[in-house]
Amino acid sequence: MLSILFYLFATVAIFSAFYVTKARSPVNSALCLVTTFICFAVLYIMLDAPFMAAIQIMVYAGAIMVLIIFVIMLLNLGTAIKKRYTHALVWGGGVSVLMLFITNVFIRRGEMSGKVGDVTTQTIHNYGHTELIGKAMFTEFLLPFEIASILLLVAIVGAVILSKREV
Amino acid sequence: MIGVYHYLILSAIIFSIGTFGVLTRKNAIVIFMCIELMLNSVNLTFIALSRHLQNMDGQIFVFFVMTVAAAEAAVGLALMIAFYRNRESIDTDDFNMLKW
Amino acid sequence: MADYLLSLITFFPLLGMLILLFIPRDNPGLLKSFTLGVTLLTFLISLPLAFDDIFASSGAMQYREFHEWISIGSFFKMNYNIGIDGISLWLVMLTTFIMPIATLSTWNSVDKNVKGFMALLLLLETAMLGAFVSLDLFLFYIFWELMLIPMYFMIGIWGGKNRIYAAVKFFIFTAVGSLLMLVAIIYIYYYAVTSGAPVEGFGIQEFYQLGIPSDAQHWLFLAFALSFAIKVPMFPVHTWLPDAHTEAPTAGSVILAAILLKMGTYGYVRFAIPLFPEAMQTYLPFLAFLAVFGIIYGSLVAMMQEDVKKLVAYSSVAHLGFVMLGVFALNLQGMAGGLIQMVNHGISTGALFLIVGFIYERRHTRLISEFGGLAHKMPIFATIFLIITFSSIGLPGTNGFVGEFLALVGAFESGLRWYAVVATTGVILAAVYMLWMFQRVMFGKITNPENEKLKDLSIREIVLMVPLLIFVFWIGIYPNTFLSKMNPAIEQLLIHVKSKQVAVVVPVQPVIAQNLVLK
Amino acid sequence: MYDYLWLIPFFPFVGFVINGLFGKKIRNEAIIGGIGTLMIFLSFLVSCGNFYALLHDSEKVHQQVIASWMSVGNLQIDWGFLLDPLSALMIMIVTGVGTLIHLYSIGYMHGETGFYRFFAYLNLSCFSMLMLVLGNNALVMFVGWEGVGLCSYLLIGYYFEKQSAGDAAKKAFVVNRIGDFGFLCGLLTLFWALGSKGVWTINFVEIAENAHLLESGGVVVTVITLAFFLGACGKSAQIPLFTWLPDAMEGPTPVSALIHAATMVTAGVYMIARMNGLFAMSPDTMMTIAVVGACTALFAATIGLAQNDIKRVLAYSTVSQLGFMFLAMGVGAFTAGIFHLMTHAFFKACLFLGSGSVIHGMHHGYHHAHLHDDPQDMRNMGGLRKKMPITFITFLVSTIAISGIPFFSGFFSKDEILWWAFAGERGHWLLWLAGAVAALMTAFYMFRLVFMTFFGEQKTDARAKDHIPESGLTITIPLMVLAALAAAGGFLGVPHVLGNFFGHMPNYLEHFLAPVFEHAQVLNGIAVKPELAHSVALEFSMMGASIGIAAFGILGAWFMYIKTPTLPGKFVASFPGLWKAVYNKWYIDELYDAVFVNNCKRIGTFLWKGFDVRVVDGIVNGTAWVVKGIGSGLRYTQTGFLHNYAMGMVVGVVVIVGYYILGK
Repeated sequence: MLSILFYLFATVAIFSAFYVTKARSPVNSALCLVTTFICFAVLYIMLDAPFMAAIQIMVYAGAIMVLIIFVIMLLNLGTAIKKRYTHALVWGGGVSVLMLFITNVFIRRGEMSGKVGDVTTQTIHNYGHTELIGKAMFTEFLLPFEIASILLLVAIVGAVILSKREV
Repeated sequence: MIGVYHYLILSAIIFSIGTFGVLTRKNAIVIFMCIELMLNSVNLTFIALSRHLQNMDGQIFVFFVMTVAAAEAAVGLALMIAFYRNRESIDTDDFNMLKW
Repeated sequence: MADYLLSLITFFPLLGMLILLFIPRDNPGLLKSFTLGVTLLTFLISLPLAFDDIFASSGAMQYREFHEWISIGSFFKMNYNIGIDGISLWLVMLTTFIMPIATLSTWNSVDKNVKGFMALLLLLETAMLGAFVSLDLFLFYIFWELMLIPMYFMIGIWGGKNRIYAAVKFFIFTAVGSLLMLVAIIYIYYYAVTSGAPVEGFGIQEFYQLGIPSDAQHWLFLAFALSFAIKVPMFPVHTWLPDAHTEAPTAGSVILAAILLKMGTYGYVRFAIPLFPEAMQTYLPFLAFLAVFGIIYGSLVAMMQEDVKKLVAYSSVAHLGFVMLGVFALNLQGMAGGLIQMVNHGISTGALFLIVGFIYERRHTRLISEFGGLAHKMPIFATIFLIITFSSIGLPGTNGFVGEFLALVGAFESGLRWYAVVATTGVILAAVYMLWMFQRVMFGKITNPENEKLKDLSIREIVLMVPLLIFVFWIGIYPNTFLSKMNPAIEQLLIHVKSKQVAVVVPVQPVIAQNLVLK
Repeated sequence: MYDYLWLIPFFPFVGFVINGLFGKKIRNEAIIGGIGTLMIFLSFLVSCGNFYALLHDSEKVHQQVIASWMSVGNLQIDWGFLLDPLSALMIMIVTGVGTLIHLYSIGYMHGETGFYRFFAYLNLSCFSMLMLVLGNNALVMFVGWEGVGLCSYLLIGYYFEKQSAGDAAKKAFVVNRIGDFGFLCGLLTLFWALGSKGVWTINFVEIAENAHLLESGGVVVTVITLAFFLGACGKSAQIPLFTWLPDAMEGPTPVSALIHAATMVTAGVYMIARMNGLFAMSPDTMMTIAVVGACTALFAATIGLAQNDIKRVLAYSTVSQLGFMFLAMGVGAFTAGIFHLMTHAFFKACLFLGSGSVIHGMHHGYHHAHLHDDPQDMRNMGGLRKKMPITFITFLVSTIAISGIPFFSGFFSKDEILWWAFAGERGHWLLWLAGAVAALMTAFYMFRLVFMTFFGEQKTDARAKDHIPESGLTITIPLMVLAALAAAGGFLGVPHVLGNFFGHMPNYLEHFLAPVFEHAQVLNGIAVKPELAHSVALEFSMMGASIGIAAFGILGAWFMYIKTPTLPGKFVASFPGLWKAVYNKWYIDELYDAVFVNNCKRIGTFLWKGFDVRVVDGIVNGTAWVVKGIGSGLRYTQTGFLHNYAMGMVVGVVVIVGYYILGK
């Protein structure tokens, strides 16, 4: 059952991801990207990470995508002219396939071992995923968390400054 | 049974597709979306390995990646608007001021 | 107090620079007075060194300070390791002595971005002092490179018409040499660590005892020698000097001539020769040839110059030839002569650049043909100029003679007899070019109406020159004040060098005859 | 008394400092001149005291060390003074003649703008000369040696607004420096040569004591002495370095008298005398010195025949007389050389001062008539004996002395030199012949000078003619004193043969100087040839020949310039080429210019423009060009398109990561 679900969503994710790169209209690309994000969210749930799935939907599919689509509409972008063959296509394709090949070799050869923690499926069910994340975030990773907030602040200021007509 | 390998392979495929997009497309927004794809594929790796190793750290990292992605989206899109304002285009063929 | 005296002297100007940054830039008078105050205070703080009798009795490093600074495991270690002996003593004193004079010389000549200039001046002083007192090769290298930057900006921003070319040329020449030196430094350290010698960071005194294999020594010596030769500058890598001097502002020229060039010669004495005594032995004739050739070459070229400052710059090439000849003699007289000639050159040539600066401030030209008959309008100037000219020529009783004579005695006593004879002809040529220039500038009738309006030296300018004049005669008449504190350190250095060199047994009688028969 | 030796140079130095620093403020000529003269006079008094003390002392060598100068290892040099008969005689000459010339200068330099400067320099030159003479080691001597060179530079360039004065000053210093090069080389070789025998010294006394360590007649000694002789050539204006001295006449006349006749130029002679022990050891060097001296005496005398400038005649005469002194040194007649040095100081100083007096008068006349003629040209003079009787008489006395008329000072000294040149162990009849011909010419041109200046009818411009006064007392007193010395000074060194004639009058000078020279002379067998030593007849006949030569010269001058004044013109017309060559000093200056000066300049320009700019900077700039070229080629790879950069980055990552993954 889970296998079927995985293969299903994986296939959808791959195809929609591919279509992101192929669609001539940026709006189509954006919609396919949303599809991919949603598939990923499902995969996160299958990996016992419901909280991550939730923020995947909220942040990516919600906030970021909305922003992108706003920009697309704001700039009123048309569709790209289709080109059958370009150097970029051949090179890009070649490099990507090579990359995939290398990554595959690495994954197959590598050993998935490391320091195994204590967060078993049982623990997640007992405590709840959100609580575990919160605990880790506000104890062990408090400083990075605060720094991330500063990063966001800087991004806000940067975005405002950049999009102002005159500084 | 679906193991961590499956997720990793999926992630590698999506990452390669993202790379392909970045390298082939000329529209800056599409390139930007492809970069989001790549980031997401990495997130998937993190979460898959986090489960595999029964450790929360990977997921926390995903959280930060998302933060960075959000910040990047805000600044990147602002940059694009600023650029569009100057050039009436966001085609990367017009991004050639680095020349010489 | 005494424990940290050397650090205090070295970093006092830097402290001054930091405070200077808080002085508003629209108050050039205050900026200049403050800098003058800092440099004068540095000089005062450094005075106890000059009066310390320990140097007369011991050749070892005094006022040692040692702190661990940077260490990356056991792989890399460098220390804050400073000290001073009779060799560096007078160079440190020369630096602290020249800096107030150089500062005072900027009073009317620098009016653009005064704050920046003063800050660079103070930074430069720290860098120079640091280089003279460093006992850690890496620390030395840091100060050595640090000197480059203020000087580069001084020439590049406050210089004359062709300043950018001169500044870049200066920078590239020196940087090329110092990069080679850096490679050599790293090699020595690597060798020291791998050979298991008891080294403490880059401490040169431990490096002295290393016994680097002689084939490696050759390459390392060449790297060091080239780097220092560029700084000296020795023929044929001297061509940056005339340009740099001509374009630099007066204070820059004075510091460049008086102190920066000494880095090269000091580098030979402190590093190149004692670190690689065997290689030194091999290359000695060649280097001595270059030194002597530089004397003749610099003199002949100086003779034909049309620009006073260029003339003085080329005369520097000749004078430093004497320094190098003395140093390469590798005996007590030669080394002492070389060292005292370094100080002399700092005083005489520094004074000459000040003099050129005086007339440049008044006339905004340095071409000899523009002048003539100045002695009428500027009698005090004429007198001072005359004294400095003769000091530069090396008239007995002035400082120039003592240095040249000792260097020649040294060269004569060592195997460099014929070199010394050829070098002595430089004495004639020096008289030719200096007196010819003096005659064309000062003597004759005033032909250029512009010169009619010239004013004699102001009180400030006289005050500037008097300390230099005092030392011109002091070193000329009673050099023992300086020599006595140099000798022990030189002796110790020579004992080290000689012990490492392959002993050459000199049968006295036949060699005399051989050398004296004209070939 | 010897403890006060340092006062001798000290006083003139004080005078220099006072006049140099405060002279401009003092302004009063009497005070400035007074201080200058007083200082040198005090120095003269101290010299007298020391001289007297030495005369009655059995110990003839006294040293006084003031302080250590340089002390580095085995090189130990002191500021020290040495008093022995030789230096005692010299300080008497320097301070004595110096005092007179200072006195003279007060009158002569009256009204000059740089009056204080002149006296400061004059004092400084006395100081330097005294350092030279009194120094107990070669380096202190060298201080004085260069010091007098400096003063000569300053005093020749006294009228610095004149181009020719500046040129002459520079020439004097540079030519002297060529000599100094020799001195320095000699000094260094000596120091090292003695040092290699275990005696590290340049002290004169120690050099004399240890000279025997060196191989007599060997290469080392010859090299050392030849180098020192080169130094002496420069300072004492011998061939080939004599060209500066005639030009030095650009300086004020008292300067010519003091340093270019009486003191400085004799330094070379003094130096050889001082190191006689060393020089005597090298017969080759001695021969060279004798030949150079004889040639110079002859050569300069020929030029002196044709000059019209009163001071130039005297200048060439000085060169010629210095040649005599060197001839004396070369044949080992050290005493005779020093004797001639002394008498020359008297009569040549008197001659120069006399010529100065004449120039002063002429200048006064021209000034009065607002003319700008050359006051030094003898062709404008004549008949001045009535206008300036004292000057005339003193001048005549000195001329007689220099010409070698019996019982005047020059006769004794010159005759002794010629006798040694002929009869000495190291003499040769050719040397004697050269000396004799030079003496003939000396008598001729000196009397030509006297006749042209003081006799005949006055050829001065009519407007100035009657306004040429006799000079004042400050000028005439030194003249009279010097003339008296020139007349009588010779009796200090009367030869033995004549001494018997004068009732057993001893040769005072020889006795006095014996401790200095005797040792070296005996050791190296320098004496009059034994077969001639007691030949009284020969000595008398030589003396007769001298007198005959002098008389012949004087008569010749009288014949040509008084009896038939048209004769010189005819002579010139019949030998135009020869006359022109002589008049232009045999074109030596032009030769030197062409060979040395211009080539030096050419090499200098070549090295600068050709080597420095082309080669060295060419290499550097060439490197920069190459780098720039490569850079400008490579910049075309930077297309500026975003995906080119992105592609490059990704390819780089793939390649590096791939290498690590697939490579394992």
